[in-house]
Amino acid sequence: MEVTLLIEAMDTSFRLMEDARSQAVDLLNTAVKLTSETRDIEEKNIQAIFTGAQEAKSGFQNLVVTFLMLFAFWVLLSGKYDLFHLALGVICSLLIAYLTHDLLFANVRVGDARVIAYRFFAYIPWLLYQIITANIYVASVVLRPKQHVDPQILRFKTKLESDISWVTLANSITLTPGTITMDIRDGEFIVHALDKKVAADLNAGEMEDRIAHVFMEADHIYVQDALDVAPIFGELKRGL
Amino acid sequence: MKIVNLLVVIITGMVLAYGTMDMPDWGDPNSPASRHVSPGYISDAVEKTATPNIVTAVLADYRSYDTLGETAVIFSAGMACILLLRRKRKK
Amino acid sequence: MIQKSDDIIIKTLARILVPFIQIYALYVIMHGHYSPGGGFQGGVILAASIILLMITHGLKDTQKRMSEKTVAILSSSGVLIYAGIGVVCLILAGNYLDYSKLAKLLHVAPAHARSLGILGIEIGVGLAVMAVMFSVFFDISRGEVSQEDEDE
Amino acid sequence: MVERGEKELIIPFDIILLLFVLICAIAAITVRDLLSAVMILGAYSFFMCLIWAQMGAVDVAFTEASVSAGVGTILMVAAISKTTRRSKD
Repeated sequence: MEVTLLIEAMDTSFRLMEDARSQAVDLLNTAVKLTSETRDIEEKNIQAIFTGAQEAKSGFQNLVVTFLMLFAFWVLLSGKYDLFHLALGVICSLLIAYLTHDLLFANVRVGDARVIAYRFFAYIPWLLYQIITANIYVASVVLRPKQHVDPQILRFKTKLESDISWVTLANSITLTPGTITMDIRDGEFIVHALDKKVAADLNAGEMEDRIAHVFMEADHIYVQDALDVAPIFGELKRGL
Repeated sequence: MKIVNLLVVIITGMVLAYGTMDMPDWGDPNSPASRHVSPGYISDAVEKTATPNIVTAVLADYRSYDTLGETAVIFSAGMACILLLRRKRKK
Repeated sequence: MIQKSDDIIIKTLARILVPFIQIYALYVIMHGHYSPGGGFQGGVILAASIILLMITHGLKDTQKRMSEKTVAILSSSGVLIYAGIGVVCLILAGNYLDYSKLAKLLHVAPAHARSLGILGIEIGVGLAVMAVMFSVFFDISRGEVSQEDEDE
Repeated sequence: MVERGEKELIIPFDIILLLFVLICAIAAITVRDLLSAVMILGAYSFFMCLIWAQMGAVDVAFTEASVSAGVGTILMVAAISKTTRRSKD
């Protein structure tokens, strides 16, 4: 009698557990669906910010900006301000802008071009100061009677993301005496440094931070950084 | 054989160097080449062609037949390259 | 076959520099009157900029801007502009390539007409030289049909 | 009219340039590697261009720099990439 009761109780408890399990699986399923949906929406939103900004730029506006830059360059070169030469400049700049407007701004990221230009010009004096101090240091290393040259090759993964900031960083490293960028492979810089102090300065990463600031890369949240929850739920579901 | 080649080259070079002795001095205004038409170009070109760069005026205006020939030579060189080197694409 | 470069520094810098090289080349062509330069040099610089684009960005990206057909048309139209200006002078009762006769057509003083005529033939020479230099490079570097092109 | 003696040759500078031109010319025909020969020829063109500019023929210097040192070198490099890099003799 008691045994049958026990068995019934066990059966019901098992059934309850089964129900709970199926309910949990359903819940997790909906959770997975919801998170993946929200993630899709979020991705789409961010994508829309990117592509929207790019598309708006890539069309007419891009052409106009290229035209203005080229025309300013033309006036700088020409130095003649009569109507005939200015008209020639307009025609030539329009032609070149039409041919190459997708080159100059191929990978524009989200960001205000004016802010980038302003920050870039603010970056140049700092770079010049760095070049001068590095020059003095390298000269002192070379002229010291006992040689302290200890060349080494550094590899580091950069946090910068667009090609233009990679190139700026690489050229800034090369311009600073004592360090030379040898290669960039998938965001990994290979740099030759003259000795340990120079390498330590480079590893401190101030230049990288400043370039990230110039190209407004630290100011944004990217798709890769958003926490991806759906796989965790998936794992949980498989565990049940 | 190599010595003969060297001798020939040296003798030719010496003859050429001897030939340059009779050339007028560099920038000599009284040399025959700069007395025939050059003064006319220098005095007239800016006024008559409204072109401050006399070299361009001579090249593209007074001697424009030469430049036309030059362009034709370049054009025919390009056409020869196209005819010899370009192959049709297989469809 | 000239292959395109994989180096991101070269690629990015070429992308940024090419428009400025081209506007400089046009400046050299247009200001042959006042400063050293002219159609020949400007055309060569223009061709060099397109060659730079080709060796950094590859054949397809260049052909979108300047295909073989365009190059052939440009090279012959450059010579046509040059010879055509001469013929126009001939029609206006002058000697062949006597630009001062263009004054009637353009309503300017004869001296100024000669200046404009020089500008016209500089443009012709520049076009022809640019197209020919690029097409010669194009044909030398890509004589055979490569696999990649056959797939198109 | 250009007065005699107004613009003299700068003798030491000229001699240095001519020396470099000579070195480049000899190196270009001696070297076995054709790519190096082309590069040395480009350097030769640039020294010639400096000589033209120093003599006052800026137009010729510009032509030399753009045509010979620029596109000429490019065309020869393209031709080498299609043929062979080693000279046979």
